[in-house]
Amino acid sequence: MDLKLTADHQRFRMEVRAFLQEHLPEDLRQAARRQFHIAPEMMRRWQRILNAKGWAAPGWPVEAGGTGWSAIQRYIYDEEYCLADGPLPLQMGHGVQIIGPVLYTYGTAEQKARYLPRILRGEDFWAQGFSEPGAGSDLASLRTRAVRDGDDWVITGHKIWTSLAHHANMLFLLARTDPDVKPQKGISFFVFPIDTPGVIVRPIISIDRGHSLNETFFDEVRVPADSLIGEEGQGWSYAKFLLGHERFNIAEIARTKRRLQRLWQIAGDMPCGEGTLAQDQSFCDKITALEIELASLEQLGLRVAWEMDEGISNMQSASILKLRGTRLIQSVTELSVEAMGYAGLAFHPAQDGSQLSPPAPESAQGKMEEMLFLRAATIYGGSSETQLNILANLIYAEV
Amino acid sequence: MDLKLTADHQRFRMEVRAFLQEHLPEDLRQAARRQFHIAPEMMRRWQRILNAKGWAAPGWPVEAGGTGWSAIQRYIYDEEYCLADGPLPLQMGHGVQIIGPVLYTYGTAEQKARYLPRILRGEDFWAQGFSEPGAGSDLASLRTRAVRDGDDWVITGHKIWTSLAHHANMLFLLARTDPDVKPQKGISFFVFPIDTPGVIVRPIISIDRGHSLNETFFDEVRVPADSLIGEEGQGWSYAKFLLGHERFNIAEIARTKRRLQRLWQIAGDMPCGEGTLAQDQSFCDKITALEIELASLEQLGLRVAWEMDEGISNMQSASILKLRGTRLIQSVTELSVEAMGYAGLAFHPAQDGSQLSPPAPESAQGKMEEMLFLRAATIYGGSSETQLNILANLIYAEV
Amino acid sequence: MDFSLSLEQSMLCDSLNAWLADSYDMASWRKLTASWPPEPSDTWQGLADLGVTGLIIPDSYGGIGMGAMDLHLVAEALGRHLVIDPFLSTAVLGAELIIRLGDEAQKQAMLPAIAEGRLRLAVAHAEKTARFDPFRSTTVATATDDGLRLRGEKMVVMDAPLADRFLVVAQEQGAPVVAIVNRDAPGLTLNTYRLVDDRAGADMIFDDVPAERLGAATADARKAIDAAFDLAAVFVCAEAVGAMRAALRLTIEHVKSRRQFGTEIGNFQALRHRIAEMQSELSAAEAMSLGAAAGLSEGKQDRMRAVSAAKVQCIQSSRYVGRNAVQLHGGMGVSQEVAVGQYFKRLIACEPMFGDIGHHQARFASLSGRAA
Amino acid sequence: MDFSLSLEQSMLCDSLNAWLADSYDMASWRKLTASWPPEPSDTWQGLADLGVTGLIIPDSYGGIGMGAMDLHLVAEALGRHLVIDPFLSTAVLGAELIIRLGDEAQKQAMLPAIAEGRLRLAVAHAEKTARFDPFRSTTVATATDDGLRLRGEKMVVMDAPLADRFLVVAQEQGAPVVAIVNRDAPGLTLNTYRLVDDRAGADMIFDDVPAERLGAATADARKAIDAAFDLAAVFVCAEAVGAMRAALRLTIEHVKSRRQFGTEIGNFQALRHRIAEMQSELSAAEAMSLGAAAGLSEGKQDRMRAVSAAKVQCIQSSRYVGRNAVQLHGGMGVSQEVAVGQYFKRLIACEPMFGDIGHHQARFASLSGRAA
Repeated sequence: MDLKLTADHQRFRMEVRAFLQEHLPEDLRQAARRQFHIAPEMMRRWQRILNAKGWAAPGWPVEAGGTGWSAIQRYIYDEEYCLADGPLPLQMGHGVQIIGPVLYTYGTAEQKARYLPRILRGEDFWAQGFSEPGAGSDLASLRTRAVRDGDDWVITGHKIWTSLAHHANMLFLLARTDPDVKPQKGISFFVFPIDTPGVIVRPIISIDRGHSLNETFFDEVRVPADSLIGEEGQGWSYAKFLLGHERFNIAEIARTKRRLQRLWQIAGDMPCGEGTLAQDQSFCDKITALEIELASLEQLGLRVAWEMDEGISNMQSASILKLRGTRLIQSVTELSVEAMGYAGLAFHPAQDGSQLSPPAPESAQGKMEEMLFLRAATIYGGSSETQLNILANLIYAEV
Repeated sequence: MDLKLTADHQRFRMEVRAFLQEHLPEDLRQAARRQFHIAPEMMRRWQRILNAKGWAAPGWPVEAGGTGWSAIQRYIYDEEYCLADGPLPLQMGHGVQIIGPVLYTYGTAEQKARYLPRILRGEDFWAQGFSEPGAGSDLASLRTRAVRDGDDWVITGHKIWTSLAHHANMLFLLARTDPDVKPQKGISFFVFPIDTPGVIVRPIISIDRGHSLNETFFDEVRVPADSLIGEEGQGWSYAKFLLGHERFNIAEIARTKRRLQRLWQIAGDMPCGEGTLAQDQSFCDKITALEIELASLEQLGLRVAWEMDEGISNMQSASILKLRGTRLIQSVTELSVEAMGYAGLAFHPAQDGSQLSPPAPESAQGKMEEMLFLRAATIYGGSSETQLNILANLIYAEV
Repeated sequence: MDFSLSLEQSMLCDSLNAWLADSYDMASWRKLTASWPPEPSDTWQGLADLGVTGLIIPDSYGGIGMGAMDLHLVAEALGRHLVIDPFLSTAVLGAELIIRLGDEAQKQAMLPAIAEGRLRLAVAHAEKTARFDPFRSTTVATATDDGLRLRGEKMVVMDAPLADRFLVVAQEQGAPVVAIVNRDAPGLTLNTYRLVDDRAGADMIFDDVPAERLGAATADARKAIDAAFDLAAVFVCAEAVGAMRAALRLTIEHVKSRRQFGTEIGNFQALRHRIAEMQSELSAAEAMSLGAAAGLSEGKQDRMRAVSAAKVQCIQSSRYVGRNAVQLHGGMGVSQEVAVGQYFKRLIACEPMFGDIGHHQARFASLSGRAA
Repeated sequence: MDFSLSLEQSMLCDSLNAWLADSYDMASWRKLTASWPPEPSDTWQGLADLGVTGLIIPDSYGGIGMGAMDLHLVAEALGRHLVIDPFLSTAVLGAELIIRLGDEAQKQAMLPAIAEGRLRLAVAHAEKTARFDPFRSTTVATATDDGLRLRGEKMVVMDAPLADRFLVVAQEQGAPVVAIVNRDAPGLTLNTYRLVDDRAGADMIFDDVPAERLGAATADARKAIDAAFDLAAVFVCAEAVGAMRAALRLTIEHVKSRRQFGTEIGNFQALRHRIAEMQSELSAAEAMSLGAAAGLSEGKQDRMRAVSAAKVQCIQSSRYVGRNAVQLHGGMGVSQEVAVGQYFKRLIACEPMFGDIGHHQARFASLSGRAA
């Protein structure tokens, strides 16, 4: 057992830090600090910068055009990236983190060649269609269906929470191709352009008054045969393949580390009594408690990264990371709002423009919106209740 | 709506306070402060003092020999009683609080005459036999049976958590008298002397190393016909009749108020840095949070007392009081142990006598034992999980 | 001691609830909050016609002269319907300041107008440099021959975009003063914005703005402000209780109607227990909030202690109820389309108002006797 | 970075666990804790024969010279079995103080004896007047021609009734010093008692007791004590992790075997979720505790920060796991007869040791860089 990062890791950290210092544009850093939703144009520009460096897809193997980094390297990269105020990669759609791995693992040579480079270069913006209204965590009950018709598939149904579909030009989804087998079987994985006739995207405005979510309707959408990824009927297992890694990402350990730095900054900017809130013992105690929770989550995250590199699959840890990570996200964002006092009440998403000088300090810009949107963190990617169900099953199976 | 105590109530409070100041013996106050389990002889002496004042049974109607006080008066009495370090009435057995109300409500004239005066005078010490091993909150599944044989009942079975049975001379229990009806029916209520042949009491030592709990075995215990209270088969409904009021008592609002005063005292007696723990902002914050929880519980308790006087039955409030009250008991006793630091580790129940001068200050004596024993507060009288089940049923039935 | 409603209270509740059900259902609420900048709506006149804008105003000034307990009932009802009218600013905080501090002419001028729905007020008290203490104001009032002149800045003045006049907490030679400022006063700038819960607010800049002193120069403005803020804090608690009650109700309806894995999700024990805990939190908040309303007529020490306990308890309960109401709605809980998120945001907005959890916990602690 | 066990570690764990399963099952534990005053048992020799009493002692002094990560594994195993031998006092805190501070003769005299199981130590550091700071000692050491003389009082000296010698933290002209005191030293009084978790403890009175200085008068006792206490704190964390793991396992077995309302109580979703949360708490505690063990070899700042985070996390997790383990056992959870209560009490005993939650939260905060 040796829980320390190696000298190679430290060198890698320095390399990442230096690159970001030089190449992460200040306007993007500022946007990432101030608002949750970032304009796709900015994201594309950033993706091109990353691609030029060869870092467009940190999680992909080299042969797919990725960095080939180990999970621990990715952990280090993510930490540096977040501490430098890099924008949330998902703001560039689900290309790099979700559909890429499915394509390079299950796609044909032709599919890989067609889609992967465009993702790396930031040319395609992907939206995902997994969830359906009323299905919640019960993914296997999905009702969108794809019917074979000659060389085509005809897709009809209704998806919800299709993040950033209004910015996307490509879409992937799960649809039922065989209604006669048990629910988890008979689901297949499709990709196609979002402007295919019959696709309608309807915005869902979230309680932060932002627009990142959508409902998507499919009315006899006709797509060619090679829209199917992998084997027919195996879509469910491909989706499950993504979930472990997604839970790791959703825990947002490094980003929350940055959020806690920001929280100290906000507290230091908020007057309180004779000094600032950062000098108020009771408030500091609340931050400290969260910092300690983060410290243990970092240790847990490093262990999971190491396990990934060792090829050890630990489903319990993935659920625990998701559970604890998203709770911590919420605690930190809530405390950030608490820190703002009255100033937090002034609600001014960027697109509103209804006021001149915000009452909250620069350090606190966007924090209310972030807190509101991230109420969803314990809901998406398998709700906390779902994680507890999964965990209990795994634990009982052991004893 | 007028939520203030009347001038009459204030006068009553003063009367109670004066009486306790004069008549509650100092050795009893000290025992109540220092230890959880109090010698029966001390309790009998105190019961005789109360009886001389006419206050032997605060909850009973005048015609049964009680005070006839309203629930709000009892609330006030309890508050003064606890603030004066009066010993927990249950240390005198379950005569006044549990069996008395059953007897004066459902007993025959002869049964009332035989038992009630002896309870008031502290001559009988009653133990209760409701719970059975393995039944937990599922009271209706009890298996102890009573079979009619001529003029007698013959009782066979096994009870658990028979508090203070080792001090008791009388016992009441629930037994199944008709196995052929549905579980809640066919249960009857019996009372008899604990020295009846066939009764065996086995101690259960609790984790505080104290002895207040027992298992009780009944091996063909023959009791006369008039051991049956009320109607045959109605025992379950009599037991339920007790539960609402019991939940109010178990919440121990007034006693926890006193516990919080003690906690300040302990904190003031524990050195910390240059001063005492009572000057440590972080620790004070923890106490304050509990004081605020107590304040809202007091408001809730007053409302429930008023409802009792108005004849309004509010099952939700009873469960909420039990739930919140016992959690607060545990939070306060846990924080009291935390306050003690290393000194809390020295474990010296009164009967142990293994050391001369305890490391903990006088204010903290007995606090570790109290904390340990009161882990049971969220288990007995219907566990917290049971209260949540009950609450959810009541809430769903409303909407 | 009596927790039951008087006949007068029952009638008030019945008529208010009937009006709210009719005029302030979710569809109406969405219409009222859709436009920006906000426009005065006829709901304000509706509330005045019910008598509630004059609830705490004495009969002699055209009100109905009821007390804090009655106000608590009204606040709960308004919270249940997410009312966005400037009720708190005008009929509670504004009216109370005028009642406590105003001279006879000012009372005559403003109180009947409030009761009749002809006057809307906003109270400017928050500043960037002071967290929750109105007496740390850096807005300075200077006495002149014809009244006061104000210089300074206020932030997050709730209801300012709708107000006809402002009551501004300022300091005059180190002592607190309340100044009356007209909407069209020269030198006054408003930067308006939505508040998080879709009420309207503004930052205000006073550049030598002419103002009128509320009450006599000899009056104890500090005492009046303290008392009025405590009343307002209790109003906010009661509003939160109403919002929690509505959010819980919506959540119960949701879990009873939504099916997953072949059964109503409300049947899952983990959700059943969550619902029960939410009810428990609501009950604790309601009890403490009512206790604080009763405590308003006690001595200063007891009053402040009860109010602070209520504010802390209500914030804690609001957090538990609000967060779980959203959580139990699943993804739809974070959508603007579904009502529960609006309740969540109202509960968030209630947190800082007249002192947040840290402020009131510290105040409670400073007032607590640590008996031996 | 490597989380897997080395061959050496695997062998150590295997042999230790086999021995514990055999010699330290619950029945043996009950026998060991039944008598009072406690008597030295042959379990101590058993641990020595396994090599673990010499785990951190260098080869050159008869130990096996392993490190903090190895000690963590041992501590977890000892915690799982509620071991009551004076391991922490002797083989961890005592040995570490001697290694860091002792002169050659003292090392030769004591370290091999510890490794071989011939010497039991207790470390006297807590005082009534100092909460968790050993440097606030009021026990005074005075240098004489033939060593030191001690005056003062210590409380809750864990394992004192079993110790052959004591290491006493005292002050000499304001500077910290560690003094070696023989059990039979004149002027020494012990008041012995059970600790809450059935280990043995004592208060000690030093009335001009002759003692020997540990190490040279010029050595930096403060630094050595700081480092040794941090090692001891991590040991306590690991012990708590072991105890939590056992308590959780007992609880799972209980809920899977106990039936109510016609089904295993473990099937109730509320209990399933509780079990899952307990596992989550255990995982967080374990991860942070291991992280602190790794952090012991970092610079002082990083070391102290990791240790404090671990102690806070482990106490919090212990509370959640311990309380719920008892709760889910129902009434039997508070009975001495059932093992879970003993684990609960061990977890309670771990709380104050080498700093409680308040102490370490404050220490963590004082060490945290508040980056911009």
